[in-house]
Amino acid sequence: MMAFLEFSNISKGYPGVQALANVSFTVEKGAVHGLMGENGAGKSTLIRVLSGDQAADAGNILIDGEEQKYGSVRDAFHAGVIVIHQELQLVPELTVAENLWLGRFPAKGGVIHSKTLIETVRSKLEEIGIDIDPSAKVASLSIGARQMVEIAKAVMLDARVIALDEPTSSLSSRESEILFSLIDRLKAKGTVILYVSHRLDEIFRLCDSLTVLRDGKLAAHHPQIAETTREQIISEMVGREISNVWGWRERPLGGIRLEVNGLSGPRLRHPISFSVRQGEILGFFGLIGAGRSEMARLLYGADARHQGQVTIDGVAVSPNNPKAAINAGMVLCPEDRKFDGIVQGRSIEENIAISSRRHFSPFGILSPRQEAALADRFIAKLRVRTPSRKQDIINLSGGNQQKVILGRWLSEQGIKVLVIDEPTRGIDVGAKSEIYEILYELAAGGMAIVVISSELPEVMGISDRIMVMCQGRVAANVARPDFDERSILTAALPDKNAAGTL
Amino acid sequence: MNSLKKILLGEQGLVVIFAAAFVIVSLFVPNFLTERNMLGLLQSVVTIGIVACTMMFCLASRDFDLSVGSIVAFSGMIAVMVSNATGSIPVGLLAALLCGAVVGFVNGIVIARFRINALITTLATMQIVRGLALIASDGRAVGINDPAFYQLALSRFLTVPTPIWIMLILFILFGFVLNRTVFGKNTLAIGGNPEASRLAGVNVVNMRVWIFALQGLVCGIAGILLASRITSGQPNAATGLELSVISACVLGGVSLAGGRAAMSGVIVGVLIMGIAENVMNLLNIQAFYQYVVRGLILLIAVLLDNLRSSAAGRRG
Amino acid sequence: MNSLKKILLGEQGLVVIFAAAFVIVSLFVPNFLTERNMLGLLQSVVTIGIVACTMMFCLASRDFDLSVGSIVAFSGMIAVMVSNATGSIPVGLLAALLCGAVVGFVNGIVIARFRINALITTLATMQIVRGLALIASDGRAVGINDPAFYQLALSRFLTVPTPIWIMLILFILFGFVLNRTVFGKNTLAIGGNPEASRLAGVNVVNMRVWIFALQGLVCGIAGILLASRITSGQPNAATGLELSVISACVLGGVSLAGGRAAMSGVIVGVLIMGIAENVMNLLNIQAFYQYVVRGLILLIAVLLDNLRSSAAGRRG
Amino acid sequence: ADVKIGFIVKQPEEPWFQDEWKFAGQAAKEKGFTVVKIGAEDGEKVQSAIDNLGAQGAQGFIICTPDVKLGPGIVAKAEANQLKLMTVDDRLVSADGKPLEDVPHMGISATKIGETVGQAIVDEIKKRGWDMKNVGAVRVSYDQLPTAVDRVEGAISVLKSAGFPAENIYDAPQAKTDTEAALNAATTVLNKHADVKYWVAFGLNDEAVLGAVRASESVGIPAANVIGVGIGGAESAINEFKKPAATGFFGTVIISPKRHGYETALNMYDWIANDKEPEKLTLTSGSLALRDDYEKVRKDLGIE
Ligand SMILES: Nc1ncnc2c1ncn2[C@@H]1O[C@H](COP(=O)(O)OP(=O)(O)OP(=O)(O)O)[C@@H](O)[C@H]1O
Ligand SMILES: Nc1ncnc2c1ncn2[C@@H]1O[C@H](COP(=O)(O)OP(=O)(O)OP(=O)(O)O)[C@@H](O)[C@H]1O
Ligand SMILES: O[C@@H]1[C@@H](O)[C@@H](O)CO[C@H]1O
Ligand SMILES: [Mg+2]
Ligand SMILES: [Mg+2]
Repeated sequence: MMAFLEFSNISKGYPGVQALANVSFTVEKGAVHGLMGENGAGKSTLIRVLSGDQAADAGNILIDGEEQKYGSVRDAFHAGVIVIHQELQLVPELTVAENLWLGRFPAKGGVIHSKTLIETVRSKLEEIGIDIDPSAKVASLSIGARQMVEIAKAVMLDARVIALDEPTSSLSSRESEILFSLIDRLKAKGTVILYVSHRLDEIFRLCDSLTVLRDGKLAAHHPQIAETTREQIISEMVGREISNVWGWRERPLGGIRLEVNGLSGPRLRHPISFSVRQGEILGFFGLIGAGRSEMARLLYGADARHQGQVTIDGVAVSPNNPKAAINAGMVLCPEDRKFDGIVQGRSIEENIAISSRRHFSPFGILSPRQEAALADRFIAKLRVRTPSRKQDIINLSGGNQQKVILGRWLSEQGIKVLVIDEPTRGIDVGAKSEIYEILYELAAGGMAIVVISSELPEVMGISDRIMVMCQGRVAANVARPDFDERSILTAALPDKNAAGTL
Repeated sequence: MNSLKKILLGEQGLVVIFAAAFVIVSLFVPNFLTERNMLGLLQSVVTIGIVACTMMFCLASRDFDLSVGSIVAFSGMIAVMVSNATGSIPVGLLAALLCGAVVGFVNGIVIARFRINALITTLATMQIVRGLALIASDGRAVGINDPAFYQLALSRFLTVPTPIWIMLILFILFGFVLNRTVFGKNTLAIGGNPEASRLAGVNVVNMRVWIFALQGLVCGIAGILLASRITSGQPNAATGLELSVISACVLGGVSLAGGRAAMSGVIVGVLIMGIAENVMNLLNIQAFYQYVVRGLILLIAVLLDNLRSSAAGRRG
Repeated sequence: MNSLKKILLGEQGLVVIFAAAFVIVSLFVPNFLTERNMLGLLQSVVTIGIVACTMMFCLASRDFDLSVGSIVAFSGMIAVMVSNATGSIPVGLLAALLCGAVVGFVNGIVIARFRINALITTLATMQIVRGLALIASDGRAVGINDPAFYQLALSRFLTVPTPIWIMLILFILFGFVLNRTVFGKNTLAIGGNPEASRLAGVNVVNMRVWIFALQGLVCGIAGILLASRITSGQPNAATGLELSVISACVLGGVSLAGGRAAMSGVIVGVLIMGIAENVMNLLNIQAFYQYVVRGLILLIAVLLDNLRSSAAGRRG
Repeated sequence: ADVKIGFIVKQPEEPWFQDEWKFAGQAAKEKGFTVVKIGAEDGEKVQSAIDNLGAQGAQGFIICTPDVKLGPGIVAKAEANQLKLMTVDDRLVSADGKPLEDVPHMGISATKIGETVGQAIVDEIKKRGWDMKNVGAVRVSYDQLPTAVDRVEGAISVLKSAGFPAENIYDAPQAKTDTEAALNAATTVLNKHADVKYWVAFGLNDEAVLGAVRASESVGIPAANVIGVGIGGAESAINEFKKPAATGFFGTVIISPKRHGYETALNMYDWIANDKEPEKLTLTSGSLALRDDYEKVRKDLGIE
């Protein structure tokens, strides 16, 4: 077979960072090619160069032997390249159908043919098995549903090359399966697929070949994925061996720390009750839209409660006030880091210190030295890849942003309850196990931890107990000894007989 | 009961609130609901209404235009001066439209291509264009030689004056453009998420330039009609227009954060501003109190709309 | 060579460009660099400079305040009227500051708690407060009974008039607050991402209310000094101040999208506006051309700054 | 039928127009008719104000127009609404700049007021025994307003013909018509000519001249070396005279809002009710008021 897509000596630098240095590799026609690497290794940058969004400082891209000289996204599209970016690129105010057609509306004399617009999308979504109303506004969809819309966009257009940057990071396993079957179909048509993911399972399930990036350089190229192993890839990525990713160990549990009684809210109609003990890690599992994130936001006071009581060590936490929750000793790492997590335009340092600085700012006057020290500590501890703590957080890679948000809360003092929604979304394998270690450490110190995750292996790997949610209700409560993939998944699936009550 | 609630809280809530207010005003303010007063009222909002059409696009794409008042004055002056100089009204009108479009185009180029903040750019062109208008006329109004020019504003069709017809046509036209054309959807997309639009292949720079040029052209139309109504080109005309137009749009639900706009809302916003003025004068409210009342009406209108939409449970 | 480039393109680039422009102007404009003219220039920017301090916070937190001009006029009136009525200047000053703060507080409550658009809200209070000032004084200037009131503006310390000192102190104070306090950092954070800030424990609603109240208070200071300078309370004072102040801030690099601000930039912005005016008068540029020149200076200043920062490779 | 007349003015916030309205109201009370007061800052507002008056059944109106060139439009609009029309303060002109003589007018020519100002300054210079060569003049200007140009040019023409050197007249353009803007503009002029000892100042109105006087104080020029003469004679000027020590604000040319407000309203009423057409042209004059005699001058003009 011949090389269909070729990267030749691609380099790209940002101030203080060489994101890509002389990267060259080839992908064959009809192949699914994996792209792996630590957070900040340069994967998204490579994809952005491919998409025509960013020009490389040096190097060429060849498709079907032809050198590509495109200078814009439009040119790349005409060359048959479609990219699904790591950060969702949808317009919330427009409908699903309009988003799918954006940039190439079906029109005659500038007037949109609205029937074509809706109908083509409807039939296409049906065909590929995505259950979303084409005339719904994207703003009304959950993140997972939005991710599916993005994916539908790539599939709808007949592209020669499709690049997917961590497409499954906010999908449930069921939706991931839909995606995988779509990829299989595209592959059969001869489309080249570049697939970025931190999930080794997926890489082995999907990919024919693989490239590993490290510090912007090509660390390894495997033309046949079958000829490598997980362990080899991990060590190529992080430069060391990681034997056991989860690393769970038995911990002594104390008395009840967090108690939740009859909690309900606008999108969580059925009251929820549970408690978490000192030192306990409680996992929440469920399918997309099961209501876990809403539960977490209600708990923390990010959204207004309808009813219910939340107490920490017997003291009630006042509703609808995140600040009060923090003061009471509870913090939340939100699932949507772009909208709820990072403070754009501000430095890493400020993003870390935003809450904890009150402990060392007498009369509201800052202590720049302590802030700097704090930032440096967590940049090192969480291995945030950045030239400086003064870097604007928006310039960090997705995974590194997530680490900074984590640093924000780890730097807080007197925290008794940590609620963490999708803790390792977009985080590389090496950092993942470090984050788990930190969670165990915090739990061992007596903290009650609530972990929400859509990755079943993760929930099973790190939780002491799992609550399964389904359509806004608690469907099961499983202790570690009884963990069983099958029964947990079954509990998470909506009951076919019961009406959708959410 | 429930269906009433639905109507009030629906998409068209502002329109409903407005209709209710209209009925109340009609009942309680003498001389309000007469044909004469209605036509007078509509004529009084012609400038704001026309300019609001394109300002809606500008705001919807997350831009901002403070130069509209100056462009209206300048193009009105040009219409009169060129008509006088050439002796041909059509040539004058063409020159005015061209002038407006050129200023708008320059705004667009500077803002979109050189990526200069829209507020500063249009604040600058607002002053430059006003200065040019003053220089061209030596600070004095320019009279119209050919009385036929007045006919633009005075002529009527089915008893309704031409300027009102033109405003209505533009309302329909731009309402259609916003909702039914690629141009309109791209405008909303740019405002909703410029980055996503760019990545989807929308030519954001060109779109923004076009929107500003269109805004300038439409200001040219408003300027011509104004000059005809006031039978002269006045370099000081339409000062402060920008704020009235922007408020009318925002009142009508156009989001300054971009991405949200509806022609029906803008029309209602324009009418609220016009009716407030009209009714205060009909009721003989003293000048100083008019300031206060005008401010309160603005506040109440957005407050009501806000109650409505937050009751409807939209996300902040 | 390289280090020159570094300085020009660095964070303080605007300051450097400004310094260069200042030197050029000093060399080529006669009478510019005299002590008298410098003091005159600084006095002419006192109102803008003082109000810009808090407007910077307002813009940095993604808000907007159009009511500043009215508050300045209103609190100046109050200072004079209450001083006259009670016979005590301190009581008058206190009343003025209180009034300013209360109006600002009301702005803040309506905007932050009732979640009404800041542009509309402050456009409304701008009119309401102006109306109140006109009503309170029946539209007339109010003279000051006690000549000691003039001393606020006329007194000097180390040959520099008091208002200039006050402005300098506020520059330093608010520069410190912005960069070195939790209040300042929270302001910037809210501007960067309000929702994320709220979830990170910043009390966004309270912060916004405080910023508006502070803005009102500072307008009160500006109003008092203005009344003292013009030796009367004038209900028509400071119209259009809002646009000048906002432009000075934006010129100085404050982002209207929030999250970016620096006191040094704002000071430079204020000075550019003042110097432009001053130099044009010194050079005897005709009134109408001044409009054009003022607009061009605005444009060139942001254009230069933009070239600089895009060369420095900041992200759009 | 009830008589209802409109009174439209160009700058409703200005004390002058407040007074005109007040006196028109007084006439209305005496004769039992209604005055509808509308502020209209530009041509467009004038148009809708006239429509509005027509809609509420007024029979005529008096207007001080924002611009005299609006003449033909105002006349046409008045006819369309069948309203009788009179002008006050500023006289309407046609497209070619000739006064519309058919429209009854009461006012004072801007140039004349300016000349009165100029004369007052010249007289006082002579009285103080200054040598005109050593005197600087601040022309506080707002050239985008035609009336303002006419006024200052009126003053300048008198100064020049009295031998005041033209090169000693310095322009201080106001960015807006308030005192602060005048103060800032004048300060620059005074500092630019720091060597000039004596100063005179004139401008559009009292506020403009006050700004120049404040500027002279802030740069330390003694009051005795300044002669500022304003126009208007409302509170801002009176406040100046009430100050315990004399300031550089030497005098103001008072024009009577009483005649302009009261008489025009009465004339219009007579025209409507008794079909008595007013004089085509009534010119009033301005009177100079000084620190010592301003109370008397005001009383003579019917204002207190
Ligand atoms: N606009 C920018 N300005 C400065 N630095 C940038 C910019 N964009 C990316 N970088 C830097 O370039 C490097 C590569 O980033 P990239 O987003 O390609 O990483 P990635 O491999 O996709 O990581 P992740 O797995 O976390 O998504 C990172 O160090 C990042 O901080
Ligand atoms: N902004 C929103 N507007 C309207 N409905 C929403 C919004 N966000 C979420 N929902 C809906 O609320 C329900 C609960 O969503 P939630 O995000 O809590 O689920 P989840 O279990 O965390 O799943 P995931 O985060 O994976 O989507 C879902 O039906 C979802 O579609
Ligand atoms: O605007 C002026 C006003 O200031 C007063 O002086 C009377 O005449 C008007 O034209
Ligand atoms: Mg990435
Ligand atoms: Mg979730």
